Amino acid sequence: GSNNNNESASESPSPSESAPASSAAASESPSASASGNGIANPRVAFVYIGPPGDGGWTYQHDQGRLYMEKELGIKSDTVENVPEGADAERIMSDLAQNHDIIFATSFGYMDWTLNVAKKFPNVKFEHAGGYKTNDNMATYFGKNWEASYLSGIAAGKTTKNNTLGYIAAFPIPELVYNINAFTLGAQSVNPDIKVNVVWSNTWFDPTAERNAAISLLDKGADVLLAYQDSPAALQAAAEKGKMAGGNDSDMTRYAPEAYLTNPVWNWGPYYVKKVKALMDGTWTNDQYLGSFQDGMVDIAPVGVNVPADAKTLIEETRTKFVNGELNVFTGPIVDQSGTEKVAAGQSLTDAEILEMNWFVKGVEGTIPN
Amino acid sequence: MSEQPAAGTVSLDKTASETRRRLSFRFEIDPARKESPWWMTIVSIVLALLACAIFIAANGKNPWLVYEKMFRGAFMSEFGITETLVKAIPLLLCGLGVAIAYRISVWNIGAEGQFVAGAIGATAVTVYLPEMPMSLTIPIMIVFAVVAGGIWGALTALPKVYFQVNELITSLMLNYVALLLLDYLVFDPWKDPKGFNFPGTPMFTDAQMLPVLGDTRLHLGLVFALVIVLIYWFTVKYTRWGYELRLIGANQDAARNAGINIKKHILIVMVISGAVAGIAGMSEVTGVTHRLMYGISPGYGYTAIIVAWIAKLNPFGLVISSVLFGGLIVGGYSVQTMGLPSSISSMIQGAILFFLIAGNMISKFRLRRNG
Amino acid sequence: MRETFSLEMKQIVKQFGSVIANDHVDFNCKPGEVHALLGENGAGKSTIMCMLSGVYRPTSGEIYIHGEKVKIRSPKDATKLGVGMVFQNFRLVQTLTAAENIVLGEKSSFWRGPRWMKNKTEEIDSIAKRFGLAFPVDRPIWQLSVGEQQRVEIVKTLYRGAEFIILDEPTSVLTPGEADQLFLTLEQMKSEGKTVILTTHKMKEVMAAADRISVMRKGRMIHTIDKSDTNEKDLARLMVGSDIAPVEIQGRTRPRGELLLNVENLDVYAEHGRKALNNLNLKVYKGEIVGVAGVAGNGQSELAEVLNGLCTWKKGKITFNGVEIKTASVRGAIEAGISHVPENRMKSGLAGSLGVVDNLLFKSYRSEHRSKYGFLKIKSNREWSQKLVEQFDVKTPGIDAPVRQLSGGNQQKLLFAREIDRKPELMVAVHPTQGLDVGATAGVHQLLNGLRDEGKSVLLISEDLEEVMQLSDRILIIYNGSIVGEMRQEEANRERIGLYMAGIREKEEEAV
Amino acid sequence: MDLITQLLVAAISSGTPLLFATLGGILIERSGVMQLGAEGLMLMGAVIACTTYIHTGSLGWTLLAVLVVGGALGLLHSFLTVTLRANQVVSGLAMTLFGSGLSAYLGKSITGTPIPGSVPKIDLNFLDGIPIIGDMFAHLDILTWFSLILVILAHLFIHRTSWGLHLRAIGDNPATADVMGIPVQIFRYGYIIIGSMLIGLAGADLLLVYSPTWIEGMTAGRGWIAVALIIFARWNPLRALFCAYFFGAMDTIGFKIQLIGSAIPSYFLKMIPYIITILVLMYLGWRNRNKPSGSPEALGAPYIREQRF
Ligand SMILES: Nc1ncnc2c1ncn2[C@@H]1O[C@H](COP(=O)(O)OP(=O)(O)OP(=O)(O)O)[C@@H](O)[C@H]1O
Ligand SMILES: Nc1ncnc2c1ncn2[C@@H]1O[C@H](COP(=O)(O)OP(=O)(O)OP(=O)(O)O)[C@@H](O)[C@H]1O
Ligand SMILES: [Mg+2]
Ligand SMILES: [Mg+2]
Repeated sequence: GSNNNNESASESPSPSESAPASSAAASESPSASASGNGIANPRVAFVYIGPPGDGGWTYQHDQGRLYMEKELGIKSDTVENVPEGADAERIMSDLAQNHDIIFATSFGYMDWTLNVAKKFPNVKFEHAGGYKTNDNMATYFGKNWEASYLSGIAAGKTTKNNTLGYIAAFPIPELVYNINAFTLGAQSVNPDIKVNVVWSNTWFDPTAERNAAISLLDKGADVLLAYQDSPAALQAAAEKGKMAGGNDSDMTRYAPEAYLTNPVWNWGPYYVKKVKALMDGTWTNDQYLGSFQDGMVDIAPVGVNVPADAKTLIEETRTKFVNGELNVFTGPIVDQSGTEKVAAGQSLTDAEILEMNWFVKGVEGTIPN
Repeated sequence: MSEQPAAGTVSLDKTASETRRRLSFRFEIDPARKESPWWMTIVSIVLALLACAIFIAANGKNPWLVYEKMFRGAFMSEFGITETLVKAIPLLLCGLGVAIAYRISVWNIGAEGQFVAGAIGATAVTVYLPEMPMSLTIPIMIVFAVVAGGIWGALTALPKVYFQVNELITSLMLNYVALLLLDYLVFDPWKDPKGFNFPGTPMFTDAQMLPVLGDTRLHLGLVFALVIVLIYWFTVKYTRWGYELRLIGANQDAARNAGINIKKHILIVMVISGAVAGIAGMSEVTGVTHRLMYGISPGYGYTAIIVAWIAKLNPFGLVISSVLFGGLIVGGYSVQTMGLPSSISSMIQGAILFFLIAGNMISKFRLRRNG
Repeated sequence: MRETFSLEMKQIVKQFGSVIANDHVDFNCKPGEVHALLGENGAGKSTIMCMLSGVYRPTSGEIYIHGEKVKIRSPKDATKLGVGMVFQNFRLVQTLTAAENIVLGEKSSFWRGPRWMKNKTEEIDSIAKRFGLAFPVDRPIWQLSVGEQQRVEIVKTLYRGAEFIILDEPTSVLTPGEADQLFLTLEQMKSEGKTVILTTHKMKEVMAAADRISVMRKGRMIHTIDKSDTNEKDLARLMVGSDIAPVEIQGRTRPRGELLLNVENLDVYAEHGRKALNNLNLKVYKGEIVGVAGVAGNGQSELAEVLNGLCTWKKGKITFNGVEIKTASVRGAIEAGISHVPENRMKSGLAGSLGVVDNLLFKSYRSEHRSKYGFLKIKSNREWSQKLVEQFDVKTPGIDAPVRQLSGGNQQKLLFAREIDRKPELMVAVHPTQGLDVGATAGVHQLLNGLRDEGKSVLLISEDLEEVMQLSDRILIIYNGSIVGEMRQEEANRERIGLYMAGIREKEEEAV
Repeated sequence: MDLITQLLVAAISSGTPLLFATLGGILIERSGVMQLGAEGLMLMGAVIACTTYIHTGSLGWTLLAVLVVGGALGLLHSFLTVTLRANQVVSGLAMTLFGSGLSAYLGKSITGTPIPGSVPKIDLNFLDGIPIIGDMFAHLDILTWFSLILVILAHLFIHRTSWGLHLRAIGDNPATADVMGIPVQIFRYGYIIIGSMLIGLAGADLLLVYSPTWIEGMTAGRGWIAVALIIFARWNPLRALFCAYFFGAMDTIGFKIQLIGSAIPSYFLKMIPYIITILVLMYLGWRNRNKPSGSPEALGAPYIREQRF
């Protein structure tokens, strides 16, 4: 089912005011690459890491794509199950020969996309989640840590024993800042909260995810969040009468009673914007970072068994995010060892967040290396 | 004690068998025919494509157009051909690796792990000996890959030779061990410090990459593969050692009587088998991915078994079958833009295999009237 | 006329590919008789019996049992019709116990708890006792001796209530004494109304046990006759064909030379830890043929293997040509000049799928004539092969033809060509004439004799007592892994050898 | 629950799909035919279970459909390997390839759709108080109970019945079985089909009990593990139970150790079962060097009645 029911996203996304997440980025000049005249009927392609029916990451991208097709009245092509390896480079090269813009929807495509972009200067490339750009290659992502923070509030209000569990795919910054945001959110309503983290080292092995979930429940966690696409953790929690959230999309349908909430993506407006820009001849290679403000980042409907006061608190906090009044990583924040990482009154920049590699106090777990 | 049938019960439905007699036929293996004719392969492939056409048509697509697009995508442009060849290189190398083991009836299904081991070996050079010119780096990488792959092969052979452990299971288990070792390395010690924790080593430097042809991705690995094809062919045909392998493959007992140390040969062959698959891993990291990363092999080692079997272990046949499978993979992706799921490609591969197996065997049978 | 036959096979043809193994064979049995089917190796005896037991299907022909035409499509049909067969190479599941093997085909009683098994074991035991065939009922087959295995096979047919019991070459694994015991068992079977068919190529047995005799030659049925109407000589003529006179073997042309091979106190353990050779002593001098007689499974295979470096020994000393051999090495044996004609040529002597050239190269490919710097000398090897093929008169479609396509006799010739061309000091020949016709047998005998005349030595290991007695200068008898008797050709006779083979003589001598 | 109990519970739940597949594989390989296609068969079982359950809403029909499809694929494997005498390794690989492709194709429309119910549980409330037993057995689902019963049935079948004797004979020495009137080819067909049904059921169990949504490639290599377990368990159903549960427990032990805060990287923990398997087989090979190995002697060799041997 569609879960774009939180239609808070304004129809016309706000102009890109998010800070470019430039870090070690290859090209510094986000100059509007002058394609000059637009393309009336752009040929659009999407490269997916999984099948569109995965119910998570790729599903949300595909929803965005369909939204874009509907809005602009054009057709687009997809290639699914493209591994984040050399195959990606071939497939994008193949697509580049007869497409005008290619959306590469996984972080691991970064280097391959860059290679292909260099070979096909007339084709535009959009890479999700990365940090390398080129004249014809833009990146886009969203501040989903804000949604994680809200999920943390829900979890913090729901837990009965102050023990939360987090199933994380891989020890990459995306997971680290989301875990931290989730923890900070939970601690904001309940300072004693501990968050146990396990790494599943997989994006798509439901059995492993289930085992990870059960291990956390056995350890005593009563509310879980699984930053993975499959509903396995939610289903496991439901069986044990505990609560859980997932990632990427609304997972209510798998276990309505046990569902917490979780961050969701809403890519449609961005896709419309960029394809339209290509049609108008105004496409730029910026490093776009969406948020609650433009609706790219959102949170799924809060589950029925989450306390009512949590719902109102989440709604209030959400409004603060929409208005840009709140930064999740505002000091004082100390890491696991108690060292102060963010001084009181200070906030991390987006760039700093995007390469975070330490856990805040309250997280029980280690980041390998 | 005896449930012996009474004399009256002996007639086995006489009348029934009388009437059936005129109609009854049976299949028999024809001892004179040991190899299936070459055209059987083509017939089988065509039949497999026809069978898959049903699924494609069920998807609302014109199978003919799909196959045409597949073929075009894989073979009808410079890009397609070079990409097909890029895919064929690891398949061919791994296929050569397993073929040499199958020649002496050692069922090595561990090419996947040996491939990974080779890739790890080659990458170790970039980690521990980073600053060297290409003329040194590449040969050292080959040596490391050969050693790593060879060790993986030996780990399969040693339990077999000294403890009678079935090589199928050892090589399979070692695949998992190699993949986990790879995960450990790319997630932990060898991770690119600037890579945002992405599971992969840093990009190789230019000196650590294999040269490519023009602006395609076709790399020097092709030459490695073809050289090994020639060596393999020449060795089996013209050398004393090749003769020994032929003997072991044809009849182990007889080979033992001819003074050939079978255990030693199994060990050597498995080391070579692993080493060749290791070179495949090396050529993939240095020629294509240019870094060691999570999920480096999309199952080349397993597909290679099929490639080797289709080629009947013949080195030149292997060239053809690896290009065929490379084309199937490349073409399989290119038909996705017609709205077909990616699974079509592996279905077609599986179906081709089923039909090849059946065709290969059926042509050895002949119809006989029952006497 | 038909009514008097309980079993009739009419105009049976069986073709294997291009080989016609049975060519319009007629065969019949009377109720309650012991019927011997006599023929040389490869005459087609096993083939026709396999068609009776449903293992093969006839290409054409008809079978009648008790006057009714029957179709035997499978062993199951045969069992229903009361046909039971003891195969030349036993059909037993090694991992199951004797009792389990015997009840294997039984349909009754799905559940087989310990109680059921116990009842059956007792039943089997009583049958075995009744026919004088004792064996350990609840041990797995792989722990039984060959003789015991055969008893299991016979009890199996009896247990299954067979009316027609086929024994395919039953005596090749038995001592003369055990064979006599078997013939008593046959009498017992006969008295219980069973029909026994016995295939063999040994005249003596036929005369001892059979009531009627059928003779086959080269796939055809030559004659069926009552025992009382014939004698050994006639049978022999029928079996080999009257046109072929028995070959005369010339005696030695020069005296034997010095000691070539000396084996002292040798102990060898075979697979599963069985002691196969037990304190074995053996001497072979230059220029003599030494025959080793014995019942199969008494260590002959291991003896041949040890001498050819195929298996190691625990204890003892082997000296060859004055040099002590320290370790088992096939290559060492080859280089020292020991040739080997293994017992089963297609299993361990030749590689069926390879061509003639490759098969000829087996032992010499390492020599500098055949290869250099690790490369084969393809061209000169082919010329050499061509020469050998002509010299030994091997009939082959070409020197690249897979040797699988050669006839048995020509395969053996090829093997001899390979082994003799190396000018060996010692040839270890195991059953060298098995499966060969009279002409080919004579050829092999001549080759062996020729070797001796050149001053080389032959160790002839054979179960064919006639062959051993005919060819050998000296005969050794192997029993239970040791040489228990020795005699010169002149002093050899069947009865003495038989006693040694049964291990009886040894005890007698000890007692003296 | 202490750690050991937790592990035992996890062993049962993640070992059960492996157990089904291993039992199926044991039946097939005991009859002398190799089955390397378990991964494909499990995937097919899972996707058929999901589709049927979603479309019919009936667990009975679902299981029936899984058995039918598993059996049909078994029929294909037996036709190729028994009748056509094709190479069993290659036929198995083809099954894996085809099964994963076809399952992905069939599952496209239902990916991510939750199944409409769950497998009923048998609540043995009187066990609740008992420490370890209660945790392990008080609330198991019917498929898990079925797998446990199946272990016992398979064990008794193989070692205590006439058919089991036939099965052992077929796998060890088909020529002998044949002359004893056992229809070797028909039985091989039968066991391959039944075994494939069980492997299909393994996939269904994985989906219905363990991870109730279809996702492409959801077995993630468990079919291959089952192939290894057949040998690890040395073709014995009782040992299969322990081996499957051992692997099941190893599936979770990595997470447990992470949560204890151990420094051992989880990758090395995950290697343990594979390495132990090889070591155990080496030990057994050494211990049984003077005995028949226990593997079906005719494994991998097609049987042809009229062939000389
Ligand atoms: N299964 C088979 N396939 C092909 N050829 C066969 C087969 N069985 C027997 N033959 C051939 O049929 C002929 C007769 O063989 P058969 O085994 O019946 O001889 P035999 O009289 O029993 O000899 P022996 O005394 O050696 O047992 C031989 O030439 C043999 O090569
Ligand atoms: N497996 C086979 N494949 C092809 N041809 C065969 C095969 N076996 C036998 N032949 C052919 O059949 C012929 C007869 O073979 P067979 O072994 O029965 O000969 P034979 O009459 O017993 O001769 P010999 O007296 O030399 O043993 C051979 O010359 C050969 O050409
Ligand atoms: Mg015979
Ligand atoms: Mg012959």
